[in-house]
Amino acid sequence: MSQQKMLWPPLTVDQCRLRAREKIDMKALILLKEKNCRWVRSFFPSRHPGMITLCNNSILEFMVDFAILSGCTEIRMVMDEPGMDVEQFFKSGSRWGARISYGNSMDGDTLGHILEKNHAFCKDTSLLILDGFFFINYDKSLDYSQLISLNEPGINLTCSTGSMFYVEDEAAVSSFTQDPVDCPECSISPLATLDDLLQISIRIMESEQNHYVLPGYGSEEGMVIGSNVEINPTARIIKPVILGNNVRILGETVVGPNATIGNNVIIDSGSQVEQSIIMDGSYVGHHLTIKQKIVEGQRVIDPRYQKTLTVEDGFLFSKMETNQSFSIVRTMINLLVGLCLAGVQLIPYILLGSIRKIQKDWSVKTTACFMDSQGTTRTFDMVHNNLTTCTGKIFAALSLDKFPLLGSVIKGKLRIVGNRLLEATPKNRKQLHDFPEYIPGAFFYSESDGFAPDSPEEEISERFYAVNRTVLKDAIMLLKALIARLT
Amino acid sequence: MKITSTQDNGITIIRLSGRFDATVADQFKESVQQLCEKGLSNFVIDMSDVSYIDSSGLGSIITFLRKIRLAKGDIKVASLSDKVRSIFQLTRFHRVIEIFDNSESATLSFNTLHGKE
Amino acid sequence: MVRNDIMDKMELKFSPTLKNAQMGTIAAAKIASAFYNLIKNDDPDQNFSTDVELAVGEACTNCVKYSENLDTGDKTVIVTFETDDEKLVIQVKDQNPEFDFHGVSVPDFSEVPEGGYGIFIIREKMDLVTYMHTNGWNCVTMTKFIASPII
Amino acid sequence: MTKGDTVTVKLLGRLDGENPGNLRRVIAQMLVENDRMVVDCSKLEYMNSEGLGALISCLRIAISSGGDIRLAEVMPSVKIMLELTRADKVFQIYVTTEDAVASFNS
Repeated sequence: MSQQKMLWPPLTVDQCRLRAREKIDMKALILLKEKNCRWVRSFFPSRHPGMITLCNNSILEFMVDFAILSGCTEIRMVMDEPGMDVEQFFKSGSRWGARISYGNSMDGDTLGHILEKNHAFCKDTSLLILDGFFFINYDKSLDYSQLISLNEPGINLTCSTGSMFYVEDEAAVSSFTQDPVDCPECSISPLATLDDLLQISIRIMESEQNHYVLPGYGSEEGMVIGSNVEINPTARIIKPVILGNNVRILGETVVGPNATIGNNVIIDSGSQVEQSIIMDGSYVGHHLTIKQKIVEGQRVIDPRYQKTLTVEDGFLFSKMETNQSFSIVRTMINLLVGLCLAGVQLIPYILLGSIRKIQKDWSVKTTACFMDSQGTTRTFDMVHNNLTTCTGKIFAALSLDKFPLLGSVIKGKLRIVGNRLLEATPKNRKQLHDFPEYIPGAFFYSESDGFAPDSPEEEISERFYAVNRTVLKDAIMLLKALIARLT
Repeated sequence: MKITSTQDNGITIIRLSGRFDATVADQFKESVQQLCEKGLSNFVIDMSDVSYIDSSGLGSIITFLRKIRLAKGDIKVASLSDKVRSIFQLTRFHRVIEIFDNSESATLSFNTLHGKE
Repeated sequence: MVRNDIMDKMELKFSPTLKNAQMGTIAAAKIASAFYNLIKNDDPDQNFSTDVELAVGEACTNCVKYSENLDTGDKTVIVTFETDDEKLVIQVKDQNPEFDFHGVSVPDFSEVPEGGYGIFIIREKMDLVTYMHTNGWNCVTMTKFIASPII
Repeated sequence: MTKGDTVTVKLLGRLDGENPGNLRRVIAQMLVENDRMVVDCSKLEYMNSEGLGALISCLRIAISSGGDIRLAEVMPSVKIMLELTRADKVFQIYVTTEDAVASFNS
């Protein structure tokens, strides 16, 4: 991209100061015309094209970042199709340190028309106009405020899906000449096909990760990781990869090279993801190979065929509703409560346990249980307690039968409070099929209410608390459970 | 709701203020009816002081628009608050009525003729 | 069945006139923002109260509109607010004849209809909307979550 | 219809939870007569994991009796499915039914 020569003469310090004073402020006008990005909707109907992510950063966010980098203090996004999700995401722009406002234009409005409609915003200021659906190649380490405001006559980049240019004031637009004025520091690439998306994201991962503001920690070269990411030790991560928040990568998986994993994603055991984008909230099932694909929920898109496959059985893919189940607060609380309980129970458990071993009226059996409605399983030590003997009763009253489970709670493998652990049987699998909120816990909701297992009341309370679970509620449920057992 | 109208070389600017809901929809219909009877056809509705609009309000604007379009005239709306604009967007009104930052530019736009792409 | 005794409840009763509907709507907006500020006193989110105001506004206006057609005795509209630490549940009840709420579809925008946006707006602005007709009462229940809905 | 000693099966519509059972039965039946089979997928719009499972179990039968099942004219949507589940490594896939049939005779 950068073989052009410098297009403006180097200025003296005084000139720079002068210019800097002249330029009071610059605003950015982002025009999202449906005709430029309609093609995206056929693949991602659920959101505005501008919200499609590259390396877990929405395309619009890249534009906003660049505008701010170029010294824009105010940004207006003008859309000719409703963009509620866009406004929901960017709100007033406080998160980006710029004032972001919105406008609506009509399909087929000319630039002149749009400027007129947004007159109050555009008048007496210089404008950076981003008109179209494209990706801006830039490098955050460069100073674009200087570049754009000092470069005569600004910049004017054009590609097949739009153009980005700078005007001294809105009047200049009418007399604006379309001859391109490139600059070595930035260029724009068209976004006309899914392949463009995939190729750009791969390019960023391979060589330009530190050119952009990507969400997550760039702990090491070629690797960006979000918060609360759980990677099974047997999983292989091949750089470069980008992992979002709340990502769980299970055993024997291979992730990368050039894989972008969005937020709230589970890659299930034995699967392989390379040269692909897994969009937010997707579940990738067992033993799948995802190569040069884009996955969103249950939709698998192959850029080569420009074809979407909607996978209808949840075993392979499924859309996950993002709930707070992954929050760090929760994990911390789980850990602490788990440790406390374990500490309290340790001695009685050993004492009583040894007595009862002699009596042979209890057993610890490792059982596979479902971890979520998708049918992911994990094995736990379940105590089969004989409640008829008095030691058995004491055992239950002190909730010692939960002790073996606390291990996995402390490891963060299991919640302290959740739904009743369902043993991995086909019958239970069916039951979970319409129960997406199911998250099991050592103590479970229905027992805090003292409902009998498999009673209709139990199911109601299980489902009710699953839907309305909050950290606070769970704490209350835990207490209720402990007390219920004591009495 | 208060409804005031001013003339600006052939373009009528209707200023609304307050809540534009079912309680005032009829009032609005009447007052614009009077304006129509005067043979006026180009309108700018300035909503800078409209704090709230509901479907009845929107409905009465559409009725108004229908009438005006028949008379080869046009209506443009100006200075919507975020609240109001989001409803316009939700009900896809921005596809049928042109939305402007302020009534000045809306008024001007009647004179300047921009070609469509 | 579902135990929601944890929820706080308040009620608003009025006769079906447009003026009352308007005041009820304004009250709803005020209650919504008050509730929002109680739960998360950090960021004052305008949208929450705005959305509630719109939804309740549409619901109440509907009650009044339909009661206008038939004036059989004095009717009342009841708006109930229930809250817990994460959601606001609003119930709008009237004594008009049952109507096919679920049959109401998204308006055909290309036609630019003059009405029929009401229920569409309610569905758009709230997270959960249900309709029931039980012993003479039309009952529209609208739920809005403080955070994004878990369901 | 049989071509030489290779049978060609044409699958129409969707191969999912509804019908893998009888697919298994039918194909198994055919495999008794001759164990070389070409599955013409030109009209197969969708296939889910169960359907694929059925097809693979058929392949097992065929291979066990020294034959093979080869796919032809696979639509993209089905191709994607095969790639995802690594079935493209198990089945030999040909562009046209003729090629597939020929591949048996050569």
